[in-house]
Amino acid sequence: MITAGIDMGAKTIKVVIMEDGKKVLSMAKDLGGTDTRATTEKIYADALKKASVKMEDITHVTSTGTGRAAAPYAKDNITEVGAAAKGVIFIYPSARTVIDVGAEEGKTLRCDATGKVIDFAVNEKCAAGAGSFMESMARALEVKLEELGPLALKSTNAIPMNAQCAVFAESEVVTLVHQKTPKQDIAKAIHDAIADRITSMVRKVGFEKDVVIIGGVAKNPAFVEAMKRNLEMDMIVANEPEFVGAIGAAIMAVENAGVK
Amino acid sequence: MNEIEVFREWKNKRHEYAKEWKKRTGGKVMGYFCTYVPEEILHAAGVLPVRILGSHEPQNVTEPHIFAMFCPFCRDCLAQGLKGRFDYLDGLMIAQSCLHIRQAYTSWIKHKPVDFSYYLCMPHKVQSKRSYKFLKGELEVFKKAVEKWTGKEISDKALKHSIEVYNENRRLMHDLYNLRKAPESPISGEDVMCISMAQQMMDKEEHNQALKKLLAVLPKHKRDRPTGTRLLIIGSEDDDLDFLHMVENLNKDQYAATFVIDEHCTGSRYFWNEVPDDKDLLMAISRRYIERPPCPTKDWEERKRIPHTIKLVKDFGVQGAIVMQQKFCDPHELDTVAIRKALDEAGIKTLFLEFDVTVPIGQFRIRVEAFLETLKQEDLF
Amino acid sequence: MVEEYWRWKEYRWTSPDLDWKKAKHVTCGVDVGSVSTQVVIMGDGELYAYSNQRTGSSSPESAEKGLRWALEGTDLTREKINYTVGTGYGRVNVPFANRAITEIACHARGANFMYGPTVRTVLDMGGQDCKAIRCDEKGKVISFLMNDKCAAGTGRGMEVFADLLQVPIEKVGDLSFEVEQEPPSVSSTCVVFAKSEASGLLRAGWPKTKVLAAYCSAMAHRIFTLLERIGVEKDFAITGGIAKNTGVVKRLENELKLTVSKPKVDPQIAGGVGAALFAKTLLEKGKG
Amino acid sequence: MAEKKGKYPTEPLKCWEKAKQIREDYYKNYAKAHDKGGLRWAGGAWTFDAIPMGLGDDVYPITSEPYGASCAFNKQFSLRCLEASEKAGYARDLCAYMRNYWGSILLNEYAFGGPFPKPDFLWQDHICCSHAKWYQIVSELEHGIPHYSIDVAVGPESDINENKIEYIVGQMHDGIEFLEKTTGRKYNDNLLIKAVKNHFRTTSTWAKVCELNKTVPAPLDEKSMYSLYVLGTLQKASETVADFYEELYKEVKDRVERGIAATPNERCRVMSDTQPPWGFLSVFRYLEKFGCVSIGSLYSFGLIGAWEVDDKGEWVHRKTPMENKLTINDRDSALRVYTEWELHKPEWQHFYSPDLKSEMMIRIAKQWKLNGVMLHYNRGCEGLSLGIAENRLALLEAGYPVMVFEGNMGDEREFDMVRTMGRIDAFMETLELKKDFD
Repeated sequence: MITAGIDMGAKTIKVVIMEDGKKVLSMAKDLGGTDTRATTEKIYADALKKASVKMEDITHVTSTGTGRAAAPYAKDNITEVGAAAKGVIFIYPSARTVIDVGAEEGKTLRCDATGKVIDFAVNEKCAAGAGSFMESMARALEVKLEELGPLALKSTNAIPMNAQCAVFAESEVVTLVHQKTPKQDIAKAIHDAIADRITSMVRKVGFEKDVVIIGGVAKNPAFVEAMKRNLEMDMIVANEPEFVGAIGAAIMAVENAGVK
Repeated sequence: MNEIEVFREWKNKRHEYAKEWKKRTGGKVMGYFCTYVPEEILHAAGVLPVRILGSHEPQNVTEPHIFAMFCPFCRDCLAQGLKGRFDYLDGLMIAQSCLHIRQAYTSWIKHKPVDFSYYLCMPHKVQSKRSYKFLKGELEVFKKAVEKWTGKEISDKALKHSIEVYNENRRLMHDLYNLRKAPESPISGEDVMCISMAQQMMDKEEHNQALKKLLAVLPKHKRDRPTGTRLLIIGSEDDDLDFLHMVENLNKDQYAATFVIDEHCTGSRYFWNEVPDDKDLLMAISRRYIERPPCPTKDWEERKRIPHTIKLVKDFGVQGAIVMQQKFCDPHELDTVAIRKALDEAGIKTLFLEFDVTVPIGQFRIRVEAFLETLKQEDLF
Repeated sequence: MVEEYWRWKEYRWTSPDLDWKKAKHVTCGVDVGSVSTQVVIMGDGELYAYSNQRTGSSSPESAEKGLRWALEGTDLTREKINYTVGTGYGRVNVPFANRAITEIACHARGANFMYGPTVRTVLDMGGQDCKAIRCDEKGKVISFLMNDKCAAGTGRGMEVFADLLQVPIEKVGDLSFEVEQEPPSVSSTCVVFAKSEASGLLRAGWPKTKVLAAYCSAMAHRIFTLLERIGVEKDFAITGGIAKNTGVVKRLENELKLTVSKPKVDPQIAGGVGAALFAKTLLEKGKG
Repeated sequence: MAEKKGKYPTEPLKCWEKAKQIREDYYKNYAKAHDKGGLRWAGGAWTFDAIPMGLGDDVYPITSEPYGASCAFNKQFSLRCLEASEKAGYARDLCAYMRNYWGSILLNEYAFGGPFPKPDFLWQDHICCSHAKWYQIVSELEHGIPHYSIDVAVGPESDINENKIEYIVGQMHDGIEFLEKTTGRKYNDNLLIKAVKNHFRTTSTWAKVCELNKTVPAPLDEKSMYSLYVLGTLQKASETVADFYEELYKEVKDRVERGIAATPNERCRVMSDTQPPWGFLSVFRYLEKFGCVSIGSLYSFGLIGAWEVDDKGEWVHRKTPMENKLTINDRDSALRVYTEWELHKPEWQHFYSPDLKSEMMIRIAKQWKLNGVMLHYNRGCEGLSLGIAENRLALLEAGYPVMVFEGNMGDEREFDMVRTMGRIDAFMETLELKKDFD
């Protein structure tokens, strides 16, 4: 059975095509933009092409992500939390704790061997613990987003930064810049601030090995470093971390196809 | 100035000091929250009371224990406990005041148990004549508990002595504060804060000796910068030296300013009044804590903080007030409006600032400089 | 490189009819804000030239760049400037400044010059923060209030938003009025959550203009509540970049039930103007 | 809306209208008190409301928490109230009931129409930091109304001793002097005795009603319980409320006997905690789509209900002093028994330690047969959110899945419906529940 999972993220949209919920046939993603429906249709077609399957070959489509209700093709949907757990367990059966930091939301969950969620937490009404925080910080520092992490790794100084608000924290950065603080130290301060936020959330849910990091921010080495330092343990950075949710949805689609 | 630096040292090395004290005396150390704790009784039992104050380090360990809407100070305190900074404590106690700090205490003893923990039911309605007898009764129970813990009785002689030591300490602090009334204060607010922080975490007799040394030289001491605008700092628990340092070290030609007095529990409120004479020692102690300058949680139905504050303003020649408050500190949020109104009516302009574990110095600096400009803008017009 | 919709136009200006050589005092005000930098040059307290550009990550350079640009094409040279006052976030890092004064004092003074001595309340919407200032007929600050905690309702917030909707920042205001009727304002106070809320609305098929209207009124309302706390006394002036955003200003006027004084010159330079005027006063008082 | 598929019969409560009527009269009587030469007073839902009753039968109270909640139901009005308080300089993170209430005074608008009826005196108790201070400020806003508050923060029920009781009783005696002085009326001890007895009936009977919810399927869901328990927060010591609860008890008992359910598709039982976001009770309706019913909470059971542990170790309604044959024959005995009774109030225990609350919550979870718990981290009430994070840990340790959602009971700006629903979806997934209908 061929199924598809669509992850309607806050910033990017990902599509995964799978066979029997066991083999990934293709993955595609793009920025959601303002007309998300059109974009999704484009990405979907793209994924089908990569997998060289036809629209009618797809038995069932399940969506997930912030905009999951508005996903085209999808017959039903699953929450980001559920999808993340399913996706991670598929790729890393030994995973018990998942840390998911996307563009506008930080999430963490604990699950059992079957991918059943035991407990979870989502960051509250401030985005300081999310990817977009990094973006605005990168802009304030005038470095490219992808340079921010490597830059931070160069620093060994800890500057306390009180990151209550993504945009407001910019003025703290600006102040540091004006005090002629080395950019790499500021970059590190930024990562420590986010890592502290996420760590707090992880501690709240509790964590056990193996810990897997997914979501766009997982690609940031400095963030991962800070997390390892905070939790005093090693953790797995999922490869293709952004697609885990879509994979979870595609697996869910197999189960759901059975129901209907 | 060395006579001041010793206090800074004690404050910086608070943990080393306590551990060393234990070795030296073989006594027990009691960590405590809130300045309503009747330290005289602990001192008489040969116990060293050490107040838990802020570390001002970002942390990520309290989220599972305290809901984020409670003040940063209580979370900062708990974090130090959970991180094991105070592992040398034999006991931990709190005197009933605000809900926020209470959680630091309850979560601490739950997850980092100590031999002896105690919740002292300090009455809230200190304005009721009934509170004296009630507190005395609570103190009797407390005294027994401490005796049971330490295994020895607290004699009246010992208690009298401790009361005298604490009263002397309070008198010396007043002598220190009085020097700040001079047109040119010989000491900065930052240094005074170091002294009162040390005061709350070390042996009072030792603190008294150091204070006497300081008071011997301080009157003749001349600071390297003018006192400038005379400021009052009033509000929540405050041990943020970085902030005081920033304010007192701005460009001295334009923004010279000095904190000449404070109204918060890490400063004047801690030592302001003495234990009165009374044959009934526990009643005497009860009277001292009931009649001290109140914490907002206990300042009702009448507002007694206001006349007290206005008197401080007059006595210390205050020209402007910085009203600081720990973020989410409800008790102070319930006083701020009335306090600012009263100060305004007394012709004192106020600047309100909300404190977190660390303060965004850059943003606060603009506010403070602008505030000082509003007090002295003559040369610009 | 994707287009940066938040990027507003940088520009400079020289007075067509003022001759600095006739001026007794040539003074300069440099406002190095967190987002933008203005350099204003005045002759005896009259505008001669100014530049307005984005602040770089080094304030000394931004200040230098701004000065060079302000002088560009004029026969004035920096040696001829008698006194310079720096203001804004980077005020202490202006290499050629004789003194630094906060932007709060400078905006009040600048507004007094640009909008007249009848101004009693000034709202300065800067990049990172929002200040409500009460002042007297001389432009002397009586009291002020700044937004805390979060940046919703700051110029920066608006930039982030323009970017999300891919609408040039200058067009935000006008576009926000292209709606049949005023939509409910976005409820979220956090800029970033307002962003996700907006993406949601877009997904739900709202036209950009409607989303803009919702955001502008949300921002106007936040500013309104800030002003309420300090109390608005007429005349009321707005300085800073946001003053150009009619989408916010008109809605704010509706909430306040009064009209905002219209500036004679670009409201974004108020801080620099105030600084240059203080420079003049300080010279006259022999403080130079 | 599609038909609920459910296996249980359901029917509306008969005494529903009566409950509504009592509430309406309550607010009307307060507003009109002066017309009949009566008196008006204001205080909290926990205040000793039996005491002012000794001033006469024409003395009408308004309790502030339920009033603040009433404001919250009307989102536009509430927003205006909240902003009025902020304009006056009061911080946004203070008690949301308090800010609605102050706003109502500042705007001089009564949530039930007309100008805000100014009370003649303020009668409050104090255990949460905001209690007495709330009325200190009300007194300031109303230009100096006489204010008296009683400190009840003397420790948990396990530590009750003579010294503690005397402290409170002493304040009560002083309070009665205050009442006589402020109103110029002679105090009537018989009215006091009658009132405290009603108080015992009300609080004990409400607990009996809650006990019935141990039944599967639950005869009541929490959403409806709110509209019933509120009467206890208005005037526990009134005959009307005491009688109504006895009538309510009979009806709910009958529902249990006939197997009438609140939620026809009940498959999953949860409890909540702290006051709900009043403007968004639809959250509970949303749960029902999953066959999930909230059968109550320590809040709805224990805010006014009086409880005790019986010899079988079960949590049951507290036997009244009358049943226990305690003598209540004069002012002092009335005040003493009243004080002791109140010191056992479940919602007063956690002020001294979260463990005491966790223990009670786990009791409820066990005895009311719960599958999970939904904790409302309530930004609007620091008193009831006190120690809630520790409660969460304890419940998880006891093996109950817990969902946390942040919000505010009386400030809609701090509650995000969409995000909360999203969270519920995820929680329901973990409980392996699918929607029965949309």
